[in-house]
Amino acid sequence: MSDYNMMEMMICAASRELEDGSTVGVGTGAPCAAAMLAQKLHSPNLIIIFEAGGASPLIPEMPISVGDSRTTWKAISASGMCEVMEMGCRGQIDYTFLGGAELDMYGNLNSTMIGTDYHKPKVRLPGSGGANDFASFCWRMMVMTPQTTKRFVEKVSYCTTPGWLSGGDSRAKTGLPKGVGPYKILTNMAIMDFEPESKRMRVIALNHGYSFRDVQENCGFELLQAKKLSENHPPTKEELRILREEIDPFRYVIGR
Amino acid sequence: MSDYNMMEMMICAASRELEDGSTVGVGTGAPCAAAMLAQKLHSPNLIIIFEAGGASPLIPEMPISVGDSRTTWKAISASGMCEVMEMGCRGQIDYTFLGGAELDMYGNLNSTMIGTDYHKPKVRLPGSGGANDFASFCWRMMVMTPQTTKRFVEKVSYCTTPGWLSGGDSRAKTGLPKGVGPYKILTNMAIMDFEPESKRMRVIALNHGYSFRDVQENCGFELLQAKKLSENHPPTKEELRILREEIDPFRYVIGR
Amino acid sequence: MEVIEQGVGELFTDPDADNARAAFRQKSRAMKNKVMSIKEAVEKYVHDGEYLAIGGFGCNRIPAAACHEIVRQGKKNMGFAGNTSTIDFEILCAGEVFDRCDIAYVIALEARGLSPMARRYMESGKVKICEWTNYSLAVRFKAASAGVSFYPARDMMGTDSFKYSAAKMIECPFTGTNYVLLPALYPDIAILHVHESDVYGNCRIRGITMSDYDIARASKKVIVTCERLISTDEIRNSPNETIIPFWCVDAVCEIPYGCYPANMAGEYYSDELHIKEWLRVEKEGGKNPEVLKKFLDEQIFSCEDHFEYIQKNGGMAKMQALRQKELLLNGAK
Amino acid sequence: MEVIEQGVGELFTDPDADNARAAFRQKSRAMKNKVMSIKEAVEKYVHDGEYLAIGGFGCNRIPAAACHEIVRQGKKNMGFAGNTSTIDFEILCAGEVFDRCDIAYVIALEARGLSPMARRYMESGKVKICEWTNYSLAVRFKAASAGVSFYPARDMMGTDSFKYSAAKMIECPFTGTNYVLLPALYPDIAILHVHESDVYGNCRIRGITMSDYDIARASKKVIVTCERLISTDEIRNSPNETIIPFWCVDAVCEIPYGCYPANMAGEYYSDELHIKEWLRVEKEGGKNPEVLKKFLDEQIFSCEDHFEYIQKNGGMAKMQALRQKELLLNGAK
Repeated sequence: MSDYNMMEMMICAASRELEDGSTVGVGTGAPCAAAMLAQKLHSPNLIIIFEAGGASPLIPEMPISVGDSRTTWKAISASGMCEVMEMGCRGQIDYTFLGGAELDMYGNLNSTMIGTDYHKPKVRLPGSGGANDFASFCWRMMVMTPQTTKRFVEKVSYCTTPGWLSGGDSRAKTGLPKGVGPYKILTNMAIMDFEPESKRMRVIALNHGYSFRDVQENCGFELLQAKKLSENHPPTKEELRILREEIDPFRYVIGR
Repeated sequence: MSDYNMMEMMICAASRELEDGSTVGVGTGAPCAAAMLAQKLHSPNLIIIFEAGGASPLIPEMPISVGDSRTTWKAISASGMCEVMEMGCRGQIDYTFLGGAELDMYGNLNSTMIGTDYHKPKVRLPGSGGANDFASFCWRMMVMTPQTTKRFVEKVSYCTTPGWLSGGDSRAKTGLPKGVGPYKILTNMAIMDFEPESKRMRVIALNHGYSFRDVQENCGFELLQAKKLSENHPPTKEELRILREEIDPFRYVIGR
Repeated sequence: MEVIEQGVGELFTDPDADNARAAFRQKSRAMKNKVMSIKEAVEKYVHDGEYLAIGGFGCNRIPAAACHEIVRQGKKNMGFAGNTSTIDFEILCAGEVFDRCDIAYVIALEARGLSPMARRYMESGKVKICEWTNYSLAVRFKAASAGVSFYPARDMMGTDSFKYSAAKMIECPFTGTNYVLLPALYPDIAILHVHESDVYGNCRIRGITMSDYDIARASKKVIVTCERLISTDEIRNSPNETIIPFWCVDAVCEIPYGCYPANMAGEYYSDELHIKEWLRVEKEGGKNPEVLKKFLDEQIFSCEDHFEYIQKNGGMAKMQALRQKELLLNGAK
Repeated sequence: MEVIEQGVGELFTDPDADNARAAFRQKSRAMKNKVMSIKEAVEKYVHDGEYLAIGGFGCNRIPAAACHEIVRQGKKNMGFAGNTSTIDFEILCAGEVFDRCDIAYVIALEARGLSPMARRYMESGKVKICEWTNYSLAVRFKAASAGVSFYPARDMMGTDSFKYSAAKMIECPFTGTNYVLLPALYPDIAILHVHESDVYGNCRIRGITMSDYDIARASKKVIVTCERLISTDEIRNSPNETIIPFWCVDAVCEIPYGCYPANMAGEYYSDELHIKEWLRVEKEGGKNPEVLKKFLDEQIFSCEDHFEYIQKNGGMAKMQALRQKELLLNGAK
């Protein structure tokens, strides 16, 4: 029995990916918490970017909206959608965290609709928002999501946001910015990257207490496995203290 | 012998074209003086726009440069080249005044080079600046220029700025915004417009003391003549007083 | 110009720049007092069937009071730009104001979850839709603001977001790279909420500007609602701060707290409890429509104006608390 | 993509967005102190053969001190963007710094007349040229700032300005209207003069912004010279005023009066007598090169820095007078 929950594990794992002096485009919730944690721990000069216009704020508390005034609090710049996305399109945003109702083995994301007929959706979802844009522009796209067969599916109902599309060089052929694509998938059970040739999802590290089999059983498609699986260490005392006391004292995110 | 000079005549004639509540894109010198005169006389709400970013300033004295701080003095907005030109491209600038070393019977202007070989110019001139842009975007383009055969030529050495191009519907065919083109040419001797079908320059009014023949003798191409030529009245006492005392006391422009 | 691939989505507005120019040529540039009530402004400038754009970012700096008034006046069959439209979208869905929608992000209230009412309306089959993304929809306004019929971008390619859009893919003649061309979006009417405006419509905004700069220029008619009117002297003393000049604006309405219950940067934070209450009632409304109807009658239809709406939800004391929360004052939580 | 017509002009820079992205990916985003002398900045970031862009508008808010330093260090064979380049152009011509030039407006000093020195250089055959217009060159920066390889526009068509440019004409696939496509311009190095910057390069500008917003984002390296350094607290207290964020900037040089003899909005007016003297000597230099050489030695080459240049032309008393003139104080003329 562990003294941290799945959300805390994912946030801590995500924060470790963000090196100092890099730029990250985030939304609200877990991605923002991960970026704030990185700033307080090892990347004081991490530049946090919000698509509605907030750039490099001194976030006083967790914003609820991507356009929240917390995203421009003592910010370096307050502007708009085009300025932020074009910073990304120029190649100046290194990372982004995205999510979705479904993702497939190539990291394609669906946040538009569930069902077999686009015109008669079983469930209509919000749509792309800035997800398609960030995934197209930011060098390394990451996803934080619970490991379930409902989310990790053979085929997404709708490809809202580009992963490696149909794998191989299919993305490179489209005209999307070169050298950009899904980088890592962080779940409660494991960390996955994408095999360089096929661009298929590959487990590279297991979270404490989980086996490759656990991950595969909670995934709707066949996962690749790195030659050597490392263990992704649990949240440290320091990570948990900062996360619980300074970043999310009301457990808006880690309480989910 | 008259108590006003040619520049004063042109400026006064130009100012009479600018009705209240309209927008005009101007450069420095005579056009700016004409717009300022219109504001002080009959068009208090004339909106004066400068391409470098000054929009609707309360001009305290004649600016020397189109980017001069006088163009943003107590202005409604201070911005940049794209914002101003795009206001024009959207169709929100009614008038502009342009000039050039040469113009032809269709109102095409040359401010780039004099000579027969572009690569070996007899004289290299500044180039378009914003002239080509304003002439493409602003609904009614006007020119203030001395009436000489050196300026009014059969063929311009280089077409920097579009008039009616080769006349007729040649301009409409290019893709330039529809319904835009040269409106009036104001000289020391006459006022000319363009005959609707052929788009050729046509004398419609004569300044005091000049005949159609005077104008034709000082023009390098054959001019058309309106059925009825009106007389363009001389500067009024009030026009001259404001121009000399309030707008250009140091005779920067009217002294030329 | 050879189109390599194009979306199957329907284009709800005319991207032709010359047609837009003809409309802008008629738009008055006169510097006249444009102050009126939002009731008057909506009656005068918002018409059934027209295409509507809203400023801000859904939960931030939205013209909430104007959205309520549009619903009260029963405007119908409008087109709508869903460029991250959340609380504003929820309100407009309460009135079933639009029947066609360009979607970038709708239905959900971000971290707060989905609006059951908005979702039911979007799943009802009453609304024709076309898919975009936050940036591509922003670029469509940017192209219109520049007075052209399209702008190129590098997103959407390879996805269903492109397939169900009205975008076209071409090859750049300079580099041979594929680009998406996005059709300019010239709304018939836009409503923006800003911090400050003078009586002529010269506006200032603090915090995120989102796409308001472009929407104000792209739209044939523009209604501005502002937290407070300021003098034109103030505008002229700092012309670099003018994000919208008066010649883009048709009506100016002073509506303090006009963005409530959403968040207005530097002024007041969002009323999360009230927003949660809406979502709760909407959910219940799924089984029991009467409950929702009664709630909307109380919150929107029966209100004379935005002050009455605010009065019903805590009045000045609530506004004071939200201001303290926004500015992190007095240990506000 | 079918090109209907294209200019014969040479493209001096690579419009490819992916190549630009590769350079921007390497550009440091670290928030570090970038303050150095202009001498150091030019040595470090301005290299022979590269393509240079300058901010401001020729006679207004130009980095004059930086232009002098470039000439002093004898930089050569550069490409240059002549987007209304006047006094800055005149200075660079004194050093024959560039051998290729994109022209929108050069040689003349607007109402002040032509620069004989600049004209002689442009007529010498030493400079390859390509024609543009003020807006189309601004759009080329805007396209690069947006991270794409082209933007469409509605100017230039039907003229020699198009014929001698490197633009291409295509048909809009949405409307069938002809448009000019302008290739993105990504300079290797840009130098901008601003009112205020912090030590990291967060900048503020007052008065005309011209194309500085786009040039700062489009350029692979950026040197900022500022009238005065301000604290980062000041920047963070008013983030809407930040026109250039630090991640676009490589070097920050505090140079009071760094725009002299040109006009700095709200700070000091242009020194018209000094500007006229330059033009007079340049004219005389046509017959008598020694006179011009001696003048340039005194005004540029022999100066240790911008303060010495100012000292030679009236020093602090002159700056005081120009400030009074700029602000229309004390009956200044």
